[in-house]
Amino acid sequence: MSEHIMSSKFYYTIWIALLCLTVITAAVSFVDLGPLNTVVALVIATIKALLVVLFFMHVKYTSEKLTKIVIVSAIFWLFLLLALSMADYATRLLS
Amino acid sequence: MFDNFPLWPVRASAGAGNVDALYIFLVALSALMCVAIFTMILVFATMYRRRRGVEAEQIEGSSALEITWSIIPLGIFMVIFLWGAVIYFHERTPPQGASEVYVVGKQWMWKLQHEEGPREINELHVPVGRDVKLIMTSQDVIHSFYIPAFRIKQDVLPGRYSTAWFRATRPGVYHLFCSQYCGTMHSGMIGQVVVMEPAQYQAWLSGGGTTGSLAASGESLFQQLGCPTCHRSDTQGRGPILAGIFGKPVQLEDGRTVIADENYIRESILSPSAKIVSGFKPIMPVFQGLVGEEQLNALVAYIKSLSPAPSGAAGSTSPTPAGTRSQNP
Amino acid sequence: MLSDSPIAVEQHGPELLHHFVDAEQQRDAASLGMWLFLATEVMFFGGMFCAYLIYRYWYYNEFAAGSRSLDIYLGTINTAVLICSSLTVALGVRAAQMGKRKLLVILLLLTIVFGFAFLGIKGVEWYDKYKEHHIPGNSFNVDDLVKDYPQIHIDPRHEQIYFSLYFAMTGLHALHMIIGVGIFIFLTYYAWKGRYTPKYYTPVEMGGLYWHFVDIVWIYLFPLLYLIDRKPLR
Amino acid sequence: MATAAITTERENYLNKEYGIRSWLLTTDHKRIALLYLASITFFFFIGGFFALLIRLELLTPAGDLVQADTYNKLFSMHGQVMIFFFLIPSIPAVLGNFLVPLMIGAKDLAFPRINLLSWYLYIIAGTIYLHCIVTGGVDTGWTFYTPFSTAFSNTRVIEAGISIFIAGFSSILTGLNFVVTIHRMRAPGMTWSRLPLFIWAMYATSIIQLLGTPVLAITLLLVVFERAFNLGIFDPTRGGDPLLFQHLFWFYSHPAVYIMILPAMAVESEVVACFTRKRIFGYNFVAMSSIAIAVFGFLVWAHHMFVAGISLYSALVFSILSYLVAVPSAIKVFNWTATMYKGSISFTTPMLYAFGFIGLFTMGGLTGLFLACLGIDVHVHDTYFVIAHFHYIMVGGAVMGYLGGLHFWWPKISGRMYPEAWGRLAALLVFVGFNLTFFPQFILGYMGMPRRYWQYPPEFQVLNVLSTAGSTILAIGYVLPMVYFLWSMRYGKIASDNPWGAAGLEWKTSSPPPTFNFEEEPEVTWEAYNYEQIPAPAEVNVER
Repeated sequence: MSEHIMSSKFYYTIWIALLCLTVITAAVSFVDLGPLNTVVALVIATIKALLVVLFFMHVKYTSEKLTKIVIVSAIFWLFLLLALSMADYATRLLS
Repeated sequence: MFDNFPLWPVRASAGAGNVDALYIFLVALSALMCVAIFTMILVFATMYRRRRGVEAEQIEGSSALEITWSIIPLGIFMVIFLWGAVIYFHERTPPQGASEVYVVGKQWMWKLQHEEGPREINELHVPVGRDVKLIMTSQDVIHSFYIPAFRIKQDVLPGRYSTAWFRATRPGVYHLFCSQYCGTMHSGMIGQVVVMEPAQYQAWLSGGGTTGSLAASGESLFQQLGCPTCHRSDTQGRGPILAGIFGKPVQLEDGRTVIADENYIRESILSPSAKIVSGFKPIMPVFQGLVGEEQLNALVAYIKSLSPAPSGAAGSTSPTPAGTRSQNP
Repeated sequence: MLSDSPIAVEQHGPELLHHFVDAEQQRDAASLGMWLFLATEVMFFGGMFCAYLIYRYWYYNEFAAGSRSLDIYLGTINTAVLICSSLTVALGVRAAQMGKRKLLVILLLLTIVFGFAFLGIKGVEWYDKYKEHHIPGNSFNVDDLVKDYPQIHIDPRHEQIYFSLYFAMTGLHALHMIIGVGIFIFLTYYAWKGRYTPKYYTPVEMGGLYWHFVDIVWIYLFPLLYLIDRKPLR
Repeated sequence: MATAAITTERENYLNKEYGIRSWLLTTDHKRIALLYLASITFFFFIGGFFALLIRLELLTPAGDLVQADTYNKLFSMHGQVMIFFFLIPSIPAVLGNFLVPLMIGAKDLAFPRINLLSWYLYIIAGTIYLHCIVTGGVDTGWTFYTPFSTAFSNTRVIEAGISIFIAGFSSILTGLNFVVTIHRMRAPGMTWSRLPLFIWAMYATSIIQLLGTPVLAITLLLVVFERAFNLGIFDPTRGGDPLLFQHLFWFYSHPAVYIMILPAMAVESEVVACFTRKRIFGYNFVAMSSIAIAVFGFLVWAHHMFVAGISLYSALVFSILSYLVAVPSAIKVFNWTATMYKGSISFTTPMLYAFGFIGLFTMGGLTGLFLACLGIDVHVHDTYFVIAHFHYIMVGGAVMGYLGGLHFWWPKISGRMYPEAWGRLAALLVFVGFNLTFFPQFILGYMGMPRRYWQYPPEFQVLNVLSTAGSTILAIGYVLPMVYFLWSMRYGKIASDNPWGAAGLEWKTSSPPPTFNFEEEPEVTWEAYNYEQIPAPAEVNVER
C-alpha cells in the first residue's frame, strides 16, 4: 500500500520475465535432471510468485511491516501443516 | 492394589500394571495441584474479601515467579512424557516370537483367525502367559480394537494392517469393545476375550473342528490362485522367491529398500505394481477385489510361514518346509 | 450495499465510512483485511497441497503418468494468459493511481477477457479429460495411459487419486477465477462511472491483490500438476 | 417504573431506531452482537435438548428410549450444533463483537458491513443445518471421520458439511474483522501494552480463526466432493489414506478448542481484575500466554490420533509438543490465583463464575495431561474420559466464561441489572450440576466405557445414572439466566454507567452506549487496570 507509482515499462519488464520463466520451466521439464526436476520447477515457481508478490502486489515498496508479517506467517503456517503431516508419513515405514 | 475396587477396571495383562501405575501417579499429581490451587483461592477469598476502607494492594507481577511456575511444570511434564513414551513404545513393539491372531473388523462384528486354524466371531480365546500379536484390518470403515482389561487399543483401518499385542496374565472373561464410532450398531460391535489356562486352551483348540492352520489354508489358496506358477522355489520363476523374505529388506526396482512386513506383503498382493522388486517385471495381476480380507490374511500367514523366523509358534505350525512344496501344479 | 449513517456522508467524502478517523486509516484497514483474507486463502489451498504432497510421495508413478496425460501446451498457454492478466491488473491499478479513467476501464476489461480465456481453455482441457474417461468415478478408465506408458507401473485406483486432486485443485482455482471475474465486472462498472480517483481507488487495488493471488496459486499448480515428470521414458 | 425510565433515557444504540428493519440491516457492532446473542442462544438450547435426550437414553444400559440410528444422530448433531453454532461464535461473536470496539475506543469494527455479512452467513449456515436436522439429520459424529462419512453413512452429510463450511466463513470474517480493528482502530494512547487482556485473548483467537478455519473448510469440501462427485481423495478402496482426513481435520479442530477457551480466559482476566480491584498479576505473561497458546495450539493436533495408526515417531513428537501448550495455560491459572492475593474480593455472580471457571478449567487442563501422555491415552482414548475432559474445558471452561461475561457486561449491554440473588443461585446450580454430570464420566472412562455407545454393559450403569441426574440440574442452571435476563430487560434495576467500578474504556461510556460508542473520541492516558484510580462502587456487596 503506497502512493509509489511505478513506470509502466517496469511492469512490462516483470511481465516479460514471468513469461520467460514460464517457458523455461515448461522446457526444462523435458530434460532429465533426476530428482532435480522437481527442485527446478519449484524454484522457478517460487521466483515467479515472488516477482508477482513483490512488484505486482507492491510489497517491495510498502512501508507497512504488517503486510510482510502476514505473508510470512501464512507461509509459515502452511509449512507447519505440510511438515508436521509429513512427519507422520515419512516415518511410518520405520516402525 | 485396587484389584477388587468396584470403580477400577480389571487388570489382566502384563502391560496393564504399568499403565495403572502411571495413571495413579498422574491422579495423585493432579489431586495435589487441584488441592493447592483451590486452597489458595479459598484462603485468598476469605482473607481478602472486600472490606470497607481496605483497598486492594496493587502488585505488578514478578518475572522470577512467572519463570518458576513455567519451568517447574515443564520439568514435571517432561517426566510424564518420558514415562508415557516408554509405555507406549513397549505397547507398540510386539515381542519376537509372539503368536499371531488376524483380526478383521466389519460393520458390526469382529472376525478373528488363529494361526492354529480356529476362527471366531466376537470372541477371542487366548492362553495365559503367551504373547499374542494382533494383525488387524477392516473391511469397511475405521474400527478400534479395545480391551480395557489389557489397557490396549488400536484403530483398525481399511486398506492396511495395524498391530497391537498383549500377554494375558489372569484367566477370566473380559470385554472386547469397538471404540471408534463405526455406524448404526457401533455399540453392538462388542465381544469377549476369554483368557484360559494353557491346558484348557489346548483342549479348546482341539475341541473345535478346525481345518488345519491358517498358514495351511493360505497355502491351499496359494495353489488355487496359481501363484506357484511364477513364485517358484528356484530362481527360474518369473516372480521373486518368497521363502525367507519375511522381515528382510527388499531391494526395489526404483532403488528404494523396504522391509517385507505384513503391510508390504498385503500391498504386493493387492497392488503388485506399487513396489516392484528389483530385477522383476510388473506382470503380476492385481488381486484387489479377488481375495477377501480373511483370505488375504491366510496368504500373508502362509508367506510368513515360509520364513524360518524366530517366531516359534509360526514356525512350529508351518505345515511344510518351503523347499519341499510341490511346484507348478 | 447497506445504508450507512447519513450524517457520515455529510461530514466526509462519500467513500469515507463514518467509523474511520480519516481516509488513510480506512485504506490501511482495507489493505490489512485483504492480506489477512489472502492468508486464509493460502491455508484453504494448503489443505489440498498437503493431500497432494502425501499422495505424490506415495504414488509417484501414477502422478507422473497423470501429469503426462495433461496437455502441456494448453497448460503453458493458460499460465501465460494468467500472467498477462496480472500485468493488465497491475497496469490498471497504476491507471487508477494516476486517475486515467478510460485506461483503467480498458485494462479492467482486458483482465476480464483474459479471465474468460483462461476459463475457456480450462474448460477445453476438462472436456478432453471427460472424453478420455479420466474423471474419477464409475466410468473412470486409464487403459489408455497404461498402453501409452508401458514403462510406468500404473495402478488405476491410485491414478484416480491423482485425477481427484487435479479436479479438486483446478476446480477450486477456477471457482476463484469466476469470483475474480465477477469482482472485476463490478469494478469496471464503477470505474466507468468514475467512482475511482487517485485519492480513492482502494477497491481496484484490493481486487488486484485478489487477482494476483489467484495467479500465484496457478503459478504453483502448473508445475505441480503438469510438470511432474516429462522427461523421455527409457 | 420502566416507562418512567424511558422518558429520561439518553439516546443509545437500543432506542435510536426501532423496527425489524433497523435490526436486520444494522451495521452497529452492538446490535449485531445482540443478533448473535439471540441466534446462538437458540442453537444452544437445541444442542442442549439433544444432550438431555442422550443422557436420558444412557439412564439404562439397554438401548430403549430411542433407536440406535437416532441416538447416533443425537450425539453427532449435539456436537456439531454446540461446537460450530454455539461455542465457536459464543464469546467472540457476542461479547467480542460488543466489546472489542468499546474497549479500544473505536466507533465500530473496521468492516461493519462484513460484520453483518458474517451474521447472515451464520444464519444461512444455521438454516441449512436446521433443515438437515428436520429432514433426517446426520450421524457421522461431529468429526466426520472418513471413510464412514464419505462412503457408508446414508444420512445428510453433504448438507451438514456445506452448512459447517459456511459457518466457518462466518467465523473467519469475524476473526478478520477483529484483527484489523485491533491493529487499525485503537484510540489515541491505546498502546499494545495498555490493551485489556480481553483484547489480547481475542486477538489470539482471531489468529486461529484466520489460519485454522480454512483448512477445515477445504477438508469438509473435499468430503462433500467425494460424496457428491465421486472424487477419491480419502477413499481407501482407491488407495486413499483414512488418516489424511484426520490430520487435516484436527489441524483445525484442535486449535478450535482454543477458539473456544481463549475467549473464556479473556473474560476471566477482566472479571478477576474487577472483583479483586487489582491489576492482573503478570500482565505481560498473561497477554503473551494467549499468543503462545494460539501458536503452540497448531503444533499438537495429532495427539488426537495416538491410536489411529500414525507412526511411532510422530506420536512421540506430537506428545512432547502437547506438553508445551500446557505451560501457557498453567501460567494463566497461576496468575489469576496470584491476582487475588491482597485483593479486595467481592462475590458477585460474575466472580462466582470466575471461581468456577478456574476450578473446572484446572481440572480439565490437568486431565489433558493424561491424554497427552502416550501410555495413558492408549487406554482412555475414545472413552468417556475424553468426553469428561473436553466437557470440563468446553462447558466448565468456555460456557462458564461465557455466562460470567454475560452477567458482567449485562448492565452495559442492556442498561439494566440482572437480579443478583438469582444470578448466584444459577451459578451455583451450574457448578454443582456440571460436576455431577461430568465427574463420573472420568471414572467411567478409565473403567473402559467407550464413547458414542447407545447401549452399554450393565456395570457402568450407576455412574451413568449420576451423570444423567447431574444433567437435569445443569439444565435448570442454564434456563434460569435466560429467564431472568429477559425479565431484567424490562423490570431490572437501571444500571449506572459503571456499576462494578471497573476499569476499561467500555465502562467510561453510558450504559447502554450510544450508537457510535463514545460522545467524543477517547484519549487513553492511563495503563490498563488502573484500579487504584477508580473508586470502589458502593452498591457491590461490601462487608460492613
